[in-house]
Amino acid sequence: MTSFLYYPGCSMDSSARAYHVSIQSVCATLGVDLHEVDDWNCCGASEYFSISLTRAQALVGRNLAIAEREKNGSDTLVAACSMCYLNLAKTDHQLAESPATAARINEALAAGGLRYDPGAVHVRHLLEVIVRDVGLDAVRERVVRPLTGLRVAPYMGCLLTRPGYDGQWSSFEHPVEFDRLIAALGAEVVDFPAKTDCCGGHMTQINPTTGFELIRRLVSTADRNGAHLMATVCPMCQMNVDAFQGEMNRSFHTSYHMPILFFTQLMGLAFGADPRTLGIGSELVDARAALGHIGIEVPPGPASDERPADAEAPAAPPPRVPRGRKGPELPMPTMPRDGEAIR
Amino acid sequence: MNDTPFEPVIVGFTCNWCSYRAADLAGTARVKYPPNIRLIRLMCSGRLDPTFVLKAFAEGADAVLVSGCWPGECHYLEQNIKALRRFELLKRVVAGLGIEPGRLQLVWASAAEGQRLAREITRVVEEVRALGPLDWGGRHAATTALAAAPPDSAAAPDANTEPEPEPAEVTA
Amino acid sequence: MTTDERIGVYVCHCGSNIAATVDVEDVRDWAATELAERGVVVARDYKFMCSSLGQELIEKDIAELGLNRVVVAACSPHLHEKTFRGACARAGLNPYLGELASIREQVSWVHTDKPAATAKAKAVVSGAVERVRHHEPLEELHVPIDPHTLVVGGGIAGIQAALELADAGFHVYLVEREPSIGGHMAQFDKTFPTLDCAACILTPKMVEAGSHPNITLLTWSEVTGVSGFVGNFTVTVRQKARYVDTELCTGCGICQEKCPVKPLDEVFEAGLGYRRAIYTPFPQAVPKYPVIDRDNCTYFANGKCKACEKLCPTGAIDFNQEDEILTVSVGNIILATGYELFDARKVEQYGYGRLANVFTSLEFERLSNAAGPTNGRVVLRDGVTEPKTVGIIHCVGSRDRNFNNYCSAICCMQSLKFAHLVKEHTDATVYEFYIDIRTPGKAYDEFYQRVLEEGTVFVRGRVAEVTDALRLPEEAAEDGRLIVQVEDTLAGRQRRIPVDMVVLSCGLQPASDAKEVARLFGISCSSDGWIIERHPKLDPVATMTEGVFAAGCATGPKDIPGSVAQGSAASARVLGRIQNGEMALEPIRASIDETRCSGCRICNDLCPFNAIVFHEDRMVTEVNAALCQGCGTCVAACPAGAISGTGFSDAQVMAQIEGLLLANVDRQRGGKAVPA
Amino acid sequence: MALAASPVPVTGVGRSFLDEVRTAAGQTSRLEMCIQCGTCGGSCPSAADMDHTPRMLFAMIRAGMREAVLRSNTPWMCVSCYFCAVRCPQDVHIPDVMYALKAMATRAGRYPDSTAPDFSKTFVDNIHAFGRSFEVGLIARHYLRHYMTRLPGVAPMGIGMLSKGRLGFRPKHIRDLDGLRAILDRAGELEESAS
Repeated sequence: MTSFLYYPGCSMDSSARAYHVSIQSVCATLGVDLHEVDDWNCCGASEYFSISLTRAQALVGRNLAIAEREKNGSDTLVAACSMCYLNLAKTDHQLAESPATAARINEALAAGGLRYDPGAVHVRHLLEVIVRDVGLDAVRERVVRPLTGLRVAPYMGCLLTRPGYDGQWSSFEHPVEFDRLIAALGAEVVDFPAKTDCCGGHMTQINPTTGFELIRRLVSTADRNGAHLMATVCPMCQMNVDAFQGEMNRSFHTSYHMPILFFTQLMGLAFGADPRTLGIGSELVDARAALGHIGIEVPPGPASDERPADAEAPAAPPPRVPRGRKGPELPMPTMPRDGEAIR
Repeated sequence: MNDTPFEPVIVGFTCNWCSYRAADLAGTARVKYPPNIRLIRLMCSGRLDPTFVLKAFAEGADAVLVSGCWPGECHYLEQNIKALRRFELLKRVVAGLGIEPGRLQLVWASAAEGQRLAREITRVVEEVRALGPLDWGGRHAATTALAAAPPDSAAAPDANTEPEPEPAEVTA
Repeated sequence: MTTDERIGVYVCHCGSNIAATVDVEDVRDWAATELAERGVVVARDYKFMCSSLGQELIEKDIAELGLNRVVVAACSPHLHEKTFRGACARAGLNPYLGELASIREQVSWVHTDKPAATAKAKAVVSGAVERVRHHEPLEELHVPIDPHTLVVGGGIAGIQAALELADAGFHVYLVEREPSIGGHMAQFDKTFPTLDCAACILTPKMVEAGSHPNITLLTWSEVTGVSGFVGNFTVTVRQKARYVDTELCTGCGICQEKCPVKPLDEVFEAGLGYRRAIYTPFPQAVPKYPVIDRDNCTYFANGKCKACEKLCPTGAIDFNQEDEILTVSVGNIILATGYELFDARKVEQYGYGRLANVFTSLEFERLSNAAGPTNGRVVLRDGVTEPKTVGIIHCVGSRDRNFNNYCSAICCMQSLKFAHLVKEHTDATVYEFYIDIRTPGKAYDEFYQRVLEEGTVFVRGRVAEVTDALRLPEEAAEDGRLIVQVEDTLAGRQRRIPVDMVVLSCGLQPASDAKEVARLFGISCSSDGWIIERHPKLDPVATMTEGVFAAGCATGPKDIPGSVAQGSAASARVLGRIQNGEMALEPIRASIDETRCSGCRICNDLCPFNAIVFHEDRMVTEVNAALCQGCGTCVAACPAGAISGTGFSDAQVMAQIEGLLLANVDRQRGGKAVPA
Repeated sequence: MALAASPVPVTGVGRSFLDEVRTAAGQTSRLEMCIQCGTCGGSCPSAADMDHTPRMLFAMIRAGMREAVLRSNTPWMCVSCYFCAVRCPQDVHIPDVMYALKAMATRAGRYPDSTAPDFSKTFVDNIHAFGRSFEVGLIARHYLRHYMTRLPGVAPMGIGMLSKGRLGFRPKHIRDLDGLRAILDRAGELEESAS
């Protein structure tokens, strides 16, 4: 039983309840114990930093301080929402970077009887913990119902790999970790160039036209590349792509139907959990038909307008010429294998 | 000069091939650093005789900065490593004499690192300013001792009593 | 206290370089009064001490006032030490009885507060005065110069250096790691700005170098060891087994035609074409003899094949050859180890290695080269389609804190050349995506003008990404093409420009083993990995180590003219040495007073130059002055104080410490002096 | 515009606008290092909707065009996806600069369109009230104020969310609200005294 400090974030008991329950289910299966930080507060999302830097840092600082106070054994603070993860990690980084700022924030925290030593807790995202600490082998071992035949667009979103303070991801632009996890579940990972593009965050609220355009780019790319559904690691991304897909379709006169599920929901399915215990069915863009492809039945719900999976073939990967073969094609440059450093 | 704030005097030993040239480079590039440091040029950090440091403290330096080429970049192949060994020992001796560790510092700087050397000097000066003047009981004793005995005999406890000792094994 | 030293102190204004921050007159007067008892008999200041008038001032005083020590407070000894030693010598004073105190680089240029700077200048002068009191007259050491020279690296810079020396009648060992000399230039098609064909101007030089009686060509070879010092280096070279007897081989090339294995040629063809397991990198290779690459040869893999051996008309194939270790003696060394291309896979947003039709600059050189894998056809990765639109991206891996901070100097011109070549080979529209166009060379900007006239489209903006992901519905038409997303900074708008081919103008970086090479030859590299010149402006081809020179891209990105000029410059420096037959070295050496040596042998293991020898018979240690480099480590280590280092003796350093800390002044005062 | 009324004020007098922005961004933004290469504007997913690209905005900041900068919608269009930050060859912390500019514009009450500032404000008010964000309250208040017309459009979504139990009607409170408020107020004071 590996144990971590856990910061759920506000959406977990409302819009992202499905994420919450599936995380519980998956962590139970994997033997990961998430110890919820006591009396945590909102991370400020992207709003508070645009009102007041110091207060925003203090707001996040309170959570860090409480986490530090509660840490025993593990100093890892796990967040499952990319926004929460970034705000926690970024604030910790900023405090560590500038002693002056740290002093100021601690002065503020003192007003609430708290203090935080920069670097005291190590903020990480749930996905990274599962990929690194739990490990893909452990995940594979627990797969009882491989998602064979399910074509998944791995959507990591922007905030998870960027700015990437501890360089924990293989890349800012095209990280491979999420793909590997989904592949480990037996699903087929479609080429998804928009993997780390932005879902628009609060744009659906403050400037819908922009927000819808960003959502359209994601959904259309996933659709064009033949995905049955998208997998996400962030409540904000899920909310935008799922809840606003209808409004987006209306504003562009399109008819995309691209379900988006939390990666923990897919893991739960692969681990053989009952779809309902994973919150499946609570998405507005119905995923059941997509899951139907691989014989996963999710009882009752509205009928789906899922188009046949083979409507569009996945985009062809760039032509690769096997070494030593002669022919008109020019060979592709060799790419580094896992762990191989590029000088 | 009690009315004026404390300005430490720091003696810096530099290597002719790297840190002294770094200092030149800092000058050519007009990089600024506090005037509290006064540099001495040696051919190599390996030339640093422990008595030089003791002498500096004895004659009123508030701190001593030793600088040489980065390990592996020594103009004389590996002499800076030997200097490093000797420095490890020296730190203990100096501590034994009741001088704060912060007053004896080692900085590697290649000939290209004028900016960096200036930054490091500034840092050291600030740290020593915080430490205040070197109030060293042993200063007088040392002065007379150094005056009496020939400088080299004071160098006797040397890091290289064994052919290739690890810093850890080195004991006076 | 009295003293028989008669010291003159000369404080330089250096125009306003020193005088602006240091009160020169004050320093002069302070030295004249406060240091009078330390032997200072005269202190003067002058606008430019290094001027002939300034030097005459010193010479005059030496003659008239009978000075026997001189302190000049001016710039760094690395600049003018020689100058003032000259002045002393002319006045009949041993040059080593002078001392140059740096109050410019280490005082006036780095400090702003005038009183503080002036005080420090006084301390520095005081230190120099105390030090100079302990100076001793020294004679320069003279070492003979072995007329043979080692040139490392067979690119254009190395070839040029070797030819200059050889033509002057001196013997050169030219060592090249690859099977042939020629370097990167041999891979190019055209050279900017004149567009001469690279092969046409390079091959004659290669042939000349290969056949020159004064040049020993050691290709497929690497330097493995260097010992000794200027004038007298001993270098070991590992000549890798060619498995071809160069005595018998005629270079007919049948073996290459018949070899069944066709591995990817990652070096010469930049991974764009194939060679054989037995190969010469290119037809004009010098020497003409092929090499067998063990890793790909079927025979070495499973003992079968031997096609080359069977078909070689002269029986030159010899699978039993082994690496040879050669030892050569040389007086000087020229490093022309060149550069490596920045690995574009690191800039992921440009998709190199992921997107088929993204090419590196070196790949494009091979594409457009008539002797290249496509016979000069500029085509997409499919090998047939001609691009209709080509985007050339500048500054890939350069001027970027994520990769290399520096400007790679050649990329702008290289990119302009590519634009021209694309137009020459195809009807494509060409885009140049640049941050700044830098064309500071003869006829370079004119070339820029020409490319403008040819209708190349210039977009000022560093490309954000190259993608095959379509975004806007109207891009559907562009399916299968690449989209270059960039802010057109002059229009202030983000643009997505569809192209068929992207060429990345990759920057230059030091060879991956640059640091090891530097260590091997006892020189230093900048943090970037480029070799540090003795002086970036005034001594660009010398290194800090006597007898080791550097030319071409080894010291930083350069174009061909620059590399050639440096090759010649380096050889000119070497020729001067050889002509003199000997050179004078600083007499900074360690010497052992046998009467004080206890024979403890502590020093014996400290010397990396094996200059310290122990005489079992007399149980004493001795220093070989010729081998000693004067680092002084043994001096510091000797528990008996038997070893003394000329120029940096304990007495000198101790005295300088006292002076710097004004203990000298205090003593006569009987109190702590405040220099102000 | 009349030639006389140049939009670019004479700078170099006193503390420059650039310094102001740098301070507001927490001093570590490296904004002064911008070489105007446009990597940010090229990478930005919402650049098309910005009235100035980030790069151009930085040039305007240097030019001291305070009014134009604070009125610009650029910072408000920033989705803080950090593409610009990780690609910037000069390692300028661009999203932090955008946050700072938003705060400055809000304080100066310059930005004409109140939608975004209001959203942030409402969000922050909720935090002060409950210690957690309160989606229903937030969205409801926001739509009523700014998107009456959008309501029919989003109705199905809202209903969907409710029927799927994805919207909580009662806001969650944290226990130590007083402590949180004390911290935020103190932080506010410190920020005032700093700027």
